Amino acid sequence: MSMTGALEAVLFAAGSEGMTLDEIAEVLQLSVDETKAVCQELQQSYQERDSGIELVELGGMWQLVTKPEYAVYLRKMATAPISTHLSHAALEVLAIVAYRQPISRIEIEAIRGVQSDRAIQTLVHRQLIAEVGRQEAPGRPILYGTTTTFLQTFGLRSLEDLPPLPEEPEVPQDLSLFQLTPALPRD
Amino acid sequence: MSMTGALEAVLFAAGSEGMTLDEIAEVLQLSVDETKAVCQELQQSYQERDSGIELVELGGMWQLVTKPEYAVYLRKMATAPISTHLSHAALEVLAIVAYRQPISRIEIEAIRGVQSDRAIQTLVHRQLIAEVGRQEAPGRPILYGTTTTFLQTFGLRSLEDLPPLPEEPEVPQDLSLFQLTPALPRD
Amino acid sequence: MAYEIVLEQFAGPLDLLLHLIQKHELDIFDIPIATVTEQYLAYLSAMEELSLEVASEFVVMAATLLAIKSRMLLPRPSKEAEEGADDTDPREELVQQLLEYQRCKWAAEQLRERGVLQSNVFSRPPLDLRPYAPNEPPPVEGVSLWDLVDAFRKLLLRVPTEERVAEIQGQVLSVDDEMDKLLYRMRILKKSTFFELIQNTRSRHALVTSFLALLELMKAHLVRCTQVLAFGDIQIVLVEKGEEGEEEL
Repeated sequence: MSMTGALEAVLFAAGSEGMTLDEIAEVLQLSVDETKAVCQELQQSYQERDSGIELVELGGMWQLVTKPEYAVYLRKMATAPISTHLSHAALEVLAIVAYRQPISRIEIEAIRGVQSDRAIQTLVHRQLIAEVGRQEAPGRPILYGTTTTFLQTFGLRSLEDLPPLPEEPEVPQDLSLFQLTPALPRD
Repeated sequence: MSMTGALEAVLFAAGSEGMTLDEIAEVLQLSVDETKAVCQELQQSYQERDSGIELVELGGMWQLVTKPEYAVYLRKMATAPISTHLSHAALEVLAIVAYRQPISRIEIEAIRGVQSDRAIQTLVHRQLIAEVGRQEAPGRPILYGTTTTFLQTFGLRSLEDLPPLPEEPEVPQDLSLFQLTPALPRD
Repeated sequence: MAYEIVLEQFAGPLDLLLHLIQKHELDIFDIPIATVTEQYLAYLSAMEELSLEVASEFVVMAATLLAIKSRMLLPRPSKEAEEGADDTDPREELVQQLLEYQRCKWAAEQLRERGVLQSNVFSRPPLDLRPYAPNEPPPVEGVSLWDLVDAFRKLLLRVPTEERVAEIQGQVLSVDDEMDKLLYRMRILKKSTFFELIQNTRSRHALVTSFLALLELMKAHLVRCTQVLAFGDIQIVLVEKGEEGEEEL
């Protein structure tokens, strides 16, 4: 364990938003001055070795980004043949956003039961959903909603044209638990 | 510029769901074998220095993650990973599916001695298990198997990484139960 | 005491049995069935006293244990007398089940530990690669509005029922009440078959409660059960205790 290691882990997990020195200091339990020194140390170490990422300060936010010289590979990733259809996961997320917007990533994941950041990223990339605001909650999570492209893709004049959802699947009221599940194979 | 640097940049951009060797090879324009060698080189370099991140292979996907020893700092941030907490019952069902797949609900219940439909439903929702087929039996019962999400959630490269079960017939008569089952949380 | 919490931890009857076997350091391959049955029944009644719901599986296991116990009491046919006769240990099947369940518990614990380790590992959301894409992505094709609705409908099916909103009508059946009812009927009938006694029972939950109540009555020596034929109907006889029974009639 080292402080630069801790800083790297923290900034890595923080994602594209970056963190202020104050926030980092809080997490690492260091003074702001000490934090700044650790940041510079990490910056230095990225420069010295063949890393693909580096630490930059942009508008007061410290964040990890890929080094510019590797942009060629990211371009390759971005232009990797995009299929014209959507994955099952993406379709599911899109359905949730369409019917439950505005909605945050956490809420989407709670409904689906699984991590959904990749599917969300795909949909943002395909311009079917977009950030429509921020939730008043810790970390101010992004709220997603559908876009005009979404309406066009599905031939809708407005969101009101979305077909009404079937009611929650009916649970037969008077069915006892034992009738629902057949007896266990026992002697 | 170096291939490990390029790999680091690419995997950094891919984030939480990682990439298959084939996908990486495509982006880096290398053969799969060369790609694998670069992956191992990067893994090595993370081990040798005080980095906060490392490269792991989970369920066939290569991805960058933070090193476990820094979890203490990351817990203070809002971006906690999706909770893996599962009930006793769900863990038992998951263990049975993992080791005995493909398996039907009835067979799971025969091993556990209790109804397990709720636990199965939870696991299906969390996409830790999924329908993998139907049994050729009356009612064509659903057969369950584990998913890639299962491997990723439990840090496994493949099902072969599962610890081998203690064998059954060779259990020596005088082996006490306590040797067979390590530290159960019981009085 | 931590009694309650411990009771609630049992994932099922096999779990409870394993616990008893471990607690008393018994040999799983040579289970003293009478002792274990007694302890098992004691746990069930403790659960009842604490008003914990006893799942039907626990009761089924109680019956299985009692059946094994009675088979153990039968004289074993001598080996010369009946060749190839069924002289397997009546406990064999249960032992196999316990061993398999024990492996299941071991595996579940392995998974739990791995899950804990893995929860110490964090990732990051994928980078927004739009700035690197020179052109607009091609429009999405091949998905209709119905695919979208269908995706949502299937999703709802996958969400566990307890997370959906549904009204469940509860009916609390207490073993104590059921004991009173059975005793009342027995005082009228004096003698009954199990089937007769419980004929008004409509659900399995109620059936289980009746059965538990009957066991309790037997334990309290208020009724006596006899079975004339193997697999025949069980005769239940009220144990007369002076006049109190008569007075209430």
